Amino acid sequence: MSSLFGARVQRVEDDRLIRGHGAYLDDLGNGALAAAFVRSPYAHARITDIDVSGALDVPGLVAIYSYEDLTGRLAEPLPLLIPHPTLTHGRTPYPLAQTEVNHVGEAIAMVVATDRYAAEDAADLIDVSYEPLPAVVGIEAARAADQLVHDDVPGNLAANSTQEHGDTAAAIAAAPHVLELDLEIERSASTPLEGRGVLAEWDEKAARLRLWTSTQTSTGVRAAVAAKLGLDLSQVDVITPDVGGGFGVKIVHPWPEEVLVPWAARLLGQPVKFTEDRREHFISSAHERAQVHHVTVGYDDDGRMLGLDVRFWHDNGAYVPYGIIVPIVTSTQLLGPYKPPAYRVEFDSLYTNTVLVTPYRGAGRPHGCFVMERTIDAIAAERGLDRALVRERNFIQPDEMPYDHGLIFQDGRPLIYDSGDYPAGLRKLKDLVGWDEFPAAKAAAAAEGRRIGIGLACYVEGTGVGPYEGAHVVVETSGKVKVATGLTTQGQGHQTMLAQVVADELGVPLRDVEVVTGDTRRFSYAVGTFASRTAVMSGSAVALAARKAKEKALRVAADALEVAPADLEITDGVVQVKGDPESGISLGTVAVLSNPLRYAFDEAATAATQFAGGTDMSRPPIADDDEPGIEGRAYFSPVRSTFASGMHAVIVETDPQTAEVTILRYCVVHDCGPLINPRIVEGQIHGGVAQGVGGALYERMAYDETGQLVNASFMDFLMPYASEVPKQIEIDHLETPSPLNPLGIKGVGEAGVIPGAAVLAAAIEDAEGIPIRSMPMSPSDLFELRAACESQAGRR
Amino acid sequence: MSANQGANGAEVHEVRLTVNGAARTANVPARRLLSDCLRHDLRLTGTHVGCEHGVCGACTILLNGAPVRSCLLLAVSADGADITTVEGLADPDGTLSPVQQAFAECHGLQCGFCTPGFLTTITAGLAATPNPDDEQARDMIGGNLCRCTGYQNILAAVHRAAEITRERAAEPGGRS
Amino acid sequence: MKPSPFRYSRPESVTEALVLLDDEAKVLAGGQSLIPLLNMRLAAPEHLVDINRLTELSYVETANGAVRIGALARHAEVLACESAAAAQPLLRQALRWVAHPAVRNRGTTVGSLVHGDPAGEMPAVLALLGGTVRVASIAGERAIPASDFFLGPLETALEPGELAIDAEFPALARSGSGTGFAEISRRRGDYAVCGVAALAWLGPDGRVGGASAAYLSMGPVPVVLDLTEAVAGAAADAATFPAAAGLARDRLDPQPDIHATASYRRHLAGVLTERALLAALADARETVAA
Amino acid sequence: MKIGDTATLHAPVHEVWAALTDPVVLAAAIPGCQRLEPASPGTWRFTLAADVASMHGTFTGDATVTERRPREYVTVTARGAGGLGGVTATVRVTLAPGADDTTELSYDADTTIDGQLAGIGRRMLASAGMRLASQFLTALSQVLTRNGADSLNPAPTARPAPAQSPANAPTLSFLPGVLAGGAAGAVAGFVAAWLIARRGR
Repeated sequence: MSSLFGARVQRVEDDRLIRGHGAYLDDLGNGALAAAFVRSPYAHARITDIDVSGALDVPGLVAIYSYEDLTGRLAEPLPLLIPHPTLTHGRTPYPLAQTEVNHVGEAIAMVVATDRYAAEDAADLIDVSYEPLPAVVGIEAARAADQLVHDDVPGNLAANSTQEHGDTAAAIAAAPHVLELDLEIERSASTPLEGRGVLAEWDEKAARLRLWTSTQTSTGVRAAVAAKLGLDLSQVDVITPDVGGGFGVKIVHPWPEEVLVPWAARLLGQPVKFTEDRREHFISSAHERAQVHHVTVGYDDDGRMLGLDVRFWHDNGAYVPYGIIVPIVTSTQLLGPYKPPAYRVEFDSLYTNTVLVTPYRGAGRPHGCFVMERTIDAIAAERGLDRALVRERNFIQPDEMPYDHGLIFQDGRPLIYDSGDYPAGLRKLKDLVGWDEFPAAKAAAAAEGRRIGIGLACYVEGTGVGPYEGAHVVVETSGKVKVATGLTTQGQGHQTMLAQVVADELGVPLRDVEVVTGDTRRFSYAVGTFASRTAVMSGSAVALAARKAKEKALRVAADALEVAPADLEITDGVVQVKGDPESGISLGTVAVLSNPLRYAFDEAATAATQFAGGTDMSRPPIADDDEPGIEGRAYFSPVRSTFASGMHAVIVETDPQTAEVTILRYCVVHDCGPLINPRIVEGQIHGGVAQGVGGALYERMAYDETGQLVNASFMDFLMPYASEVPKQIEIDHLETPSPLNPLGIKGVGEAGVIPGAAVLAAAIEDAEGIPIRSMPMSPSDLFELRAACESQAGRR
Repeated sequence: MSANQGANGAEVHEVRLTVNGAARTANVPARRLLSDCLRHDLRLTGTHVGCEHGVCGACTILLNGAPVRSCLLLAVSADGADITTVEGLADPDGTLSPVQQAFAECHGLQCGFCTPGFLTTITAGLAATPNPDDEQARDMIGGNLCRCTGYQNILAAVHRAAEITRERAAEPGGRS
Repeated sequence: MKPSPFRYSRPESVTEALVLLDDEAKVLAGGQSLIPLLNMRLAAPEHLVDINRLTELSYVETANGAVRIGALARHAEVLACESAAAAQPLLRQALRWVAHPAVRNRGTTVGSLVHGDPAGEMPAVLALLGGTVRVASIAGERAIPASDFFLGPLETALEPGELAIDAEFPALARSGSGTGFAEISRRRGDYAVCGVAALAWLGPDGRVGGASAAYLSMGPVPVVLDLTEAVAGAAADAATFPAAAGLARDRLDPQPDIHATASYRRHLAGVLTERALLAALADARETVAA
Repeated sequence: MKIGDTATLHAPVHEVWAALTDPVVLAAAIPGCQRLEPASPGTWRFTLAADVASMHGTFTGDATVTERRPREYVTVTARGAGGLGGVTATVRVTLAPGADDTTELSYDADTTIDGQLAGIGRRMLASAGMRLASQFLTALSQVLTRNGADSLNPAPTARPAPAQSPANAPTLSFLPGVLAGGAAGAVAGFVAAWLIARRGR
């Protein structure tokens, strides 16, 4: 269609960042006071005393706050961001613990000092007395409910939720074959390289708060902080600086620190900054993934599912500020590209005395994909059928789109897939990985004493959830185009991607377009960056806003050139009669003409002043229904989500002696509709795959029975290095446009991570011949699994 | 290094460094990490702090030409050293270094937080191994964590940087 | 994660350092193990004596049948030292497994001995080779043999007030003997889940004369096993050494942690014993051939 | 904010009362006291150097006796203000005879604080206030056990005021504590000032 949409252009963000000129949160506010926190060393305890006397002599100490200092709405629990009818027992933390702590790392006191060193010195000397309470750790303990996390939450049950489409029990009862599986996924976490951070400045004279925060939603933080501090929205500016990765954890808001830091800055009359350190990030932000599932599936001789029942238990940690979005997404997105005629899903969301659980890239989908794909593989194994064939037989077909699952999705709207071609995707993937040739390769390897295996996993991802995003596009008299959208960016290349859309729509060079995100001073209506939604939501919004600006530009230019707007086009920043480059006037000049002036500020502006002539004296300079300037403001609010899809195949080798797993090939076929910038799309997939591999083979949150996180460092929480990721990630694209937005696009941000655990489990299972029912899988785990299988086989 | 009492009662040491070719002085307590000294005392915030226990590599700088973790070094201990940070990689005229240019060309960064550590590490790595094979390239970046890119494009950038270095050397009057 | 305050000294000579080393002092050399502990406030010494100015201790010398490594020699310098590698190839074989280049550029080999982590490579190498650590205090000097040096996890025989001056790694008797190193870590550069340093030699008949091995992460200190009874008389080019593996599994009693069960560790000890032995014997055969 | 504490002083009640009503003793024993002099009957004017954590300032104000019964109790209301904010405190000091010629002293204070000091956190203020009160009591106790004020160096600006009853002065000695213990923060200023003064010795 046009030159920039679909082009592999270099990112406009990079020049600054590779020169070391980025401005991340801790790069700002030099000289601000520093905050540090006293955090609970116990998973569950009553606070009996806080003695700060030991800290008083610390040089540089400015203030110490505990719960009793909090007033007004700050003394109330933090908001429950996403209420749900089944979330009957939602509990959220106080900014500083009131009388009880419910996980190691919960904030109890805030220290403000002249620098972080001094703040930590003082925090170390604050003596908190505790009455330890029994800790509830793990889903089993939460279900048993011998001990309660919250006294007023019976059974530790935050929510019990059920959805059903069809009569599942009857379908399973009538099915010729039935399988039951227990499937488990352990905890991991987003762990961006930059932790959380917030800097606040209170301007007493202007009565205005300026807040910089490393967030995925500046507008969300703004609303929450204004409410908590009793300020009007117009008194609060929230600016998102460069953000060193988010992956979900920074969508939660307000974090306790996000309200406490501005509150203290106002009290103290000085800027205050909190920069989270790595240990704090492990024990005081959020985790995800831990779920236990029981599957009952009925199917026919050909492996076609007839009824699928999934019962699962979700460990939501100590609090649920983000509601029960993760298990809701699991329960709905588990279905992937498949269409069991009857489906019932029920989950319990359970409190434990561990760090809270909120969405991490994939947000419930990796677990759902693991459950569904393990189930399909189990059906294929039981029937002796090819795993790809069983998938094909259960696929929703392209001619069945839009496909209504008869369920309610995470946005409260019907779960209806808009488009997708799963059989075509599978064909591409089988070709890419050499699926049909693999058995021969496997046999040849076996002859050499090597164990190799292949796995396959498919997923569908609802992307671009509402409610809306908006954008503002303005053409300056220099011809430069300034674009603002309210959601935030954490490295996804939004400035480039959105500039490509706008440059194409307006017909201007990419270098003339500048995009700002996440600054409430520039655009104050927005939702945030999550659920792979930026391209769909803000991409559509900037396109619509640019179209409005273009329409205006053509109208103004048409007046000046005395032709019809329909006869004009904009090429390389010049408005011209179609096919006649000589006729053109620059977009900058059009911007001058669009704004009737009394005062000239430069030569170009003279053309728009009142004695410049050429105006129709019978009409007012600005028509009744018009405005000055070449601007467009637009909002995009889709009726429901659009559904991207994809499938991964992986070939692994397992070491017969050491049980180490080596990835030999990693293949991806992905469908996110038309690609705006294939380079960025592939980068998103690469990063997702690496996180998927990390989650499948390396990362876990190791809690002991007392609720201590024993691997709260990068030494023991094993994020992959380059040496641990696939040597090459082979990618093929399918582009099935969405009918739900003006560009036909679907999101891609989370896709790469979703099938990681599922596809690696499948490949290891294929290599080893041992059912894999739990992930992640370390070499030690695999070794023990082998031993267990051998001893079981020995008993038989 | 000379020491005296600071405002907060802690002993303050004068530390003289050459940073990106310029002589710099900072007065810091003994416990000030070099990473904090560079970032907050010298206001060179390009060096990032990702873990403060030496695992992530985001804070990697060149100390007398060799990559080291600036979070595992006391500023006082570095007194007298020659330091290169990410801000010092480009030519004085603003021309990107081969590694920087390769990162831009290859989409070797996303959020950019870990990037300075990679850039310094690879700069030193290519000086030692100008034409790395895949395995050497992987080893070169093996101690740096990135959560965004999956390393694919960073590895591509290592090779591309080696290529740019060769191209520039081949230019008439080309630089090394 | 910022260090607690401490008193800081930076001596310009060993003599000055010894005078400064009071009972509260901790020595800072490379700092690659110490500073993470300071940052996490798991260690908070009252006094830090920074020996990075003692360039007189940055030597790597090969003489008198040993490689002598000064307290300020960085891992990277030892790794790059050709004469050291020639005299005792195990040094280079093991140093490649020490963390990552940026850490090796600063961390010191003697420092990793003094840190005494049973998961560290260099303590196992010193233990296997029967090396010694020379330490000094204002009272005088003493040489501590490896067998007496490592007392427990992160605990060595170094007394308060003592400074490790250097470590001596005996050279390999080049004719008919060889070394090998094998390790498995979760990620490349991590501390070992299990690691084995092996020394093997050929008998006059060209068959295996004997072998010994030191184990990482298999006990509170590096564990050295004499494997001779399990390998003596075997063909030098044998493909497997199941008896040696079995001996290792029988004798070792590892502990579980979050990365590995005890039984997996014990199993790996057997597997890696064979791998390290094979490498050591290949090395030994090469020296004979040469 | 309310704070309070008790202490046993090793002197009989009448000696404690006397010491508490001796401005020379008080001025010397109150940490950070720069000035303590009569303003009008029943009212004293004071200046206290205040230094709370990294905040520095001076408080000037008046203390007025609102209730008293010699050798039993005294209640004083004090107001102080300075660059760090303002403090209002009501302090009641009660004496009772203890065993072996000792005196049980207790104090209760209720304080409100505004200004910058109010922003530093009430636990810090209370803790600092109680510590200052404790320091005062320790100093007083030393005077009493040495049987006289000679062992303390009189503050240079403290002036005896024989013409009026100094009975409100003892309460003033708790003002820092009170303030520190008080509602939000002004007290802390006093507290910190004392800390500094103490360090300076």
